[in-house]
Amino acid sequence: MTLLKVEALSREFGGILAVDSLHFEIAPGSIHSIIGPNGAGKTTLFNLVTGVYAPSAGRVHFEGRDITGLAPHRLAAMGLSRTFQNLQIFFNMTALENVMVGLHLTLDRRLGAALFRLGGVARKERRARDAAAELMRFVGLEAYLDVDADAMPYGALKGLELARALASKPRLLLLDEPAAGLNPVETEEVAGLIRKIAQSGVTVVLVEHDMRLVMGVSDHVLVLDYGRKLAEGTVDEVRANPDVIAAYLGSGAAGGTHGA
Amino acid sequence: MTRHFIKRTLAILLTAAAALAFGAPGAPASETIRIGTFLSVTGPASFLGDPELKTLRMYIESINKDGGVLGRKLELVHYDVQHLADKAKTAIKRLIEDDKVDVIIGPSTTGTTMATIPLVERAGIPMISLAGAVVIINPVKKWVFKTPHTDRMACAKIFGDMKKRGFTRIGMISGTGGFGKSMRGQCKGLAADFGISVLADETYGPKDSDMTPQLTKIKNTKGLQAVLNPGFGQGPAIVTKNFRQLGMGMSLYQSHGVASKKYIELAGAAAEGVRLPAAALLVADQLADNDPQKVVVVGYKKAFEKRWGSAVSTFGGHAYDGLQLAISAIARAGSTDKEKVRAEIEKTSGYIGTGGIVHMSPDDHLGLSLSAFRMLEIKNGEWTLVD
Amino acid sequence: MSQALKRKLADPRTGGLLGLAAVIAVLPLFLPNNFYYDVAIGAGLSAIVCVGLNLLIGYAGQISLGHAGFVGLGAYSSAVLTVEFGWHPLAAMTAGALGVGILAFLVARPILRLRGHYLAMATLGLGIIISIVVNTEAEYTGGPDGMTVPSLMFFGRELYGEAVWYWIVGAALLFTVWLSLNLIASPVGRALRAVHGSEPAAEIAGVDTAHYKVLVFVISAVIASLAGSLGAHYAGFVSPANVGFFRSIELVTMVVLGGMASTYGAVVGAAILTVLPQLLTGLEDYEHIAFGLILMLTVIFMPRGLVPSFFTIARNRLASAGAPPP
Amino acid sequence: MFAEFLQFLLSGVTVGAAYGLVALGFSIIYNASHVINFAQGEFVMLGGMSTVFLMAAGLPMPVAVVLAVLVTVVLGLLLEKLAIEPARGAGVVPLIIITIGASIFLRGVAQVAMDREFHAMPPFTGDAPIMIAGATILPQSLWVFGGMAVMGMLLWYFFARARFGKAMLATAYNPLAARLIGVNTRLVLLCSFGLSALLGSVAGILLAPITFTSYDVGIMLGLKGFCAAILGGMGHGAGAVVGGLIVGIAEAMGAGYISSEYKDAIAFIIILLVLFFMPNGLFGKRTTERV
Repeated sequence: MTLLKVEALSREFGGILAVDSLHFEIAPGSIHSIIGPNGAGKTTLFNLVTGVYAPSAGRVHFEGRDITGLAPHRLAAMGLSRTFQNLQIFFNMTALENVMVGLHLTLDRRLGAALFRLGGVARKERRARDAAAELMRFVGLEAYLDVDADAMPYGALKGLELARALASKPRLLLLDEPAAGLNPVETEEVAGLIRKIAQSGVTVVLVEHDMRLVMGVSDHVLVLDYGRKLAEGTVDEVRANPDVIAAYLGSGAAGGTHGA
Repeated sequence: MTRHFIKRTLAILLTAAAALAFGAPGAPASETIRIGTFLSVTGPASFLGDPELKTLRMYIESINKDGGVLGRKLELVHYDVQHLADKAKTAIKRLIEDDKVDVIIGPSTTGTTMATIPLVERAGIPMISLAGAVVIINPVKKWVFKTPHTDRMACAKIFGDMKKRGFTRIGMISGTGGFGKSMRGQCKGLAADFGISVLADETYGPKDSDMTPQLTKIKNTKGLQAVLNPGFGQGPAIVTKNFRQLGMGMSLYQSHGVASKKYIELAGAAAEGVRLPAAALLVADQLADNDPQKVVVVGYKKAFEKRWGSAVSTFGGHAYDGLQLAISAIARAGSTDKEKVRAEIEKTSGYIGTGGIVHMSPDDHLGLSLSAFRMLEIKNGEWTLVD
Repeated sequence: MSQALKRKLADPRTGGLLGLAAVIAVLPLFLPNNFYYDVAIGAGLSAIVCVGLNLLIGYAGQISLGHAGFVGLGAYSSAVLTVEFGWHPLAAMTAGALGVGILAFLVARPILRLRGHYLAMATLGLGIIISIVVNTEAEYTGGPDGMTVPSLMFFGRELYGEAVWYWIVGAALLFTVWLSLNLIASPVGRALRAVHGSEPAAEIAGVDTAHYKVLVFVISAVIASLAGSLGAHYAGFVSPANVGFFRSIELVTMVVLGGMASTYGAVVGAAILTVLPQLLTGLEDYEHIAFGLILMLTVIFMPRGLVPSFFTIARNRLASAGAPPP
Repeated sequence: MFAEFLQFLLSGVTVGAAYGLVALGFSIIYNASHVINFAQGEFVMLGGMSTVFLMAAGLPMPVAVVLAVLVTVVLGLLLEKLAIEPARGAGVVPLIIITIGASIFLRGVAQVAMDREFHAMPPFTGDAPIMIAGATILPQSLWVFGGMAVMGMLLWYFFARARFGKAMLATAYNPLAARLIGVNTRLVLLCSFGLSALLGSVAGILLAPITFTSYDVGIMLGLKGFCAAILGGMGHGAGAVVGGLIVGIAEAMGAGYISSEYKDAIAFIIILLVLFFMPNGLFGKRTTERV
């Protein structure tokens, strides 16, 4: 059974196809990477899958259900989450509150209960705090619990996004350049974290420029170029693929460099 | 600590305000007679409040120079309320409760007057409104008086003149401000009594800058002989200009709402031939020497124009009348006891003011008859008496 | 003082509320006469509207330049339904709030899809349309001159006078602040703040951003409507002057001045901007200049508003005085 | 019937041209800084009022007009330097409040420095109405319309051809990139305020002989100009002009054919409908957010 299935997916911007009739499938329970030169359509693909953009054509299926064009919050309820290439942090909150937003769907969201503080809201909030704090410990941010998000260093914010995404208990987690802007030590930590997440049963798909990270963690790699699928397979298969080598050398971005 | 901060801020602001306010009144001397007023000195009705306040200031100064009233000096307490009912309500509470004034003159507009009447009636303090609408004194309110002619009287005066000239089919274009709206209602209610039918009825907003669409519709209504434009401010001047621009042949009547030189200045040549009802003040120099109002209006006009260097309007005259009514009632009452002063104002009889000769009674808190209005026509850029 | 009690008092929901209640209770000692009561009541009514508006502007990050329209609709519902249709004031008030809620709900979706200045324009337009309707339908509303409103009756007793209304408005304000604080400290409130922080991130965390934007718009409109109804019965009079564009601007300014995303900031902002014009009456012609300057200077030099800036300063002082960091 | 329609149209075009000029002012500042300048209407007021007072001081009209424009431009530059620049980086709401504060301030200054009365200004070339197929138009209306056309053309030339104009466009498109290629974005911001003050004052001076002027004429003109700018698509030059004309004509037609009482509501109803169904205005570009 496939977890995510993308069929003939296309999206154009002003006459240019950023994603061009793309087909691929993601099997559950593994780490997948999507790579490709800048402008290959990786982030656009994420945005199409997670409902940020509506596709120009094609379908997306998640666990056998057609999710094409569904709003992101509906996808979140179905078990799909993601992080963003340009950090999307709630800078008007503390770190812990950021993670608690991720717990939104598991909490009591009735207006009446909220306004009048009925139905054990206070108790449930305390429990949510504990759960969020646990997630922050999981990503190694226990030092930042009550720190305002706008006072946190960049690397910690990357982890914070990860914790928030995990809070919605996804079965599929899309990570958009989780190592971008991190130093090698931090990148190594992220790699460990990704493995840990995958071991806990979450299927991870990542877009990444850092080839060391990609080659180190991926079970399966999909290569995009100009919005189309260039190659697909295990790390070794992709590494040996002449088209991939040509594309990377041609674009001047050899493997192992940091992406922007 | 937050409170401390606010208190400090307020203290600073207060000091700054006091320092900036030139001539802000200091602590009141115990013996002064306190006259409260809350006028439309800024905002769209400022052409009312501005001359009114100037008039009050000027006369209170001169009365004080002459020794005051009952041997006591007068003190003016003023708040600008624009045209806003809410500001008026706050101001009247401040005048009554905080400043503890003895009598109130104002406000300038019908809306602000109507908003404050319930409070004045509850507090029991004489108030002489300077606003136009008939609803202020009809039905009679115990503590409320007014000096300007009512809009209903203006309608009657205008319709009388139309009838005399044989006009029976007219169009109306009214401002949507309080004044225009009220007078429009009064005139439409009164038209039938004069055998006049209103065949076109248009309006314009207080900030409108072009009334040609409305006037075009009036122009295309068949058989109209005259057009009446109740409204104040710059609107009537624009109506007048647009009226001429469209080459409309019928007669144009304005209301007493434009009874200031400003209207002629704004409308320019387009104002030629326009008729309107107004108090004798505008034609002070043209009055017959035996006219009882002549001395009063000429005196006021000269004093105002000398002091402020701008032409008089009837609006300042309303304030003059209000002040005179109040101080003569206080003088007759021999005290500032509110009930006594109120009763004396109500007994005013034969007071000759800028607006006419005032005979008040328990049933009539205005005391002006239709004869107090004069029909004027604009000729060569000047007001001239028609009758 | 025990640590737990200290923490409880530092919590805005208990300590802050107690503080506000204390201010409301003690303030009458410093109010020499009805005029001062009147100003305090005016501040209280504005504060209620601002607490609601702050949920929309401060917490959810949306703007409304038309909220005076909702206040006005509430006020006129109370006025027209009681005077022209003989309704009971409480029924009229409820109907007004309901009507405003429905109106806000209907326009919210298309309006809140907009952002920034487009949203500002749409809400501004809505407010102006409401004020024009109120001005024009003179048959019901009395037009520009306004209309009188009967006193509120409560168990056969007429609620009249500043002293009575001071406590009514004070209680209503406390209640509104309590609701607002509760909401903010709940998952719903966090969702609102998430909408402000980042819509894409809120969505992927499962927050239905459109739903919450509509929700907070409706809540703030209903609060405005109720405050309008209260104000109408207190004043015994409604007029279109307070329904217009300027009043809307004034309300937004109160929120920004006091501090966005701070419930108490909204209260402080409303209080200051209600008291300030009374202090400035001595300035006469210079009142506008002073008011304009104060607006600009506060936003330029204290962009976060008075209350949050104050707390930051206070916290920094404490921290530099050697207290352990939080 | 046609004469009536034509009359409405001519009225609408005159007022609409003025709205268009104000809308252009909104657009220029918006482009350079993404600020909505609520004090735009006050520039209109300052242009008209200054001219009237300078003429009253005895200056001949052409000199008074030039000086009035200069005064307004200087005030516009000061506004940017003293109020907008120190608050750079603030959000949409605080900037809106700052410009509203500025507009109240400028109105207050005009009230004290000049006065609170309405003033007439003589028309540039007489006021004998011109007849066109049964409808009439004042020569001054032609001045307003011509003024808008000339200003529109000059702006177009400025932005399409002049080096500095292109720099302004570049800043609008991407301030960071513009700075990197050597555009002085601070200067661009400053100039955008000067330029819109210029446009506003010209509109105020052209319009004053028709509508009179006073310290508070700017409020409604500002709001309607904002409507026009949004209608045309914020930041779109030709859109602003077209938006202004549409709003003006719709108002005149509405007052003529529907209800003069709801005339002022018409502009705002159009705006709401447009925003509901075309959120980016008539000419605005669809924007997609990058995440």
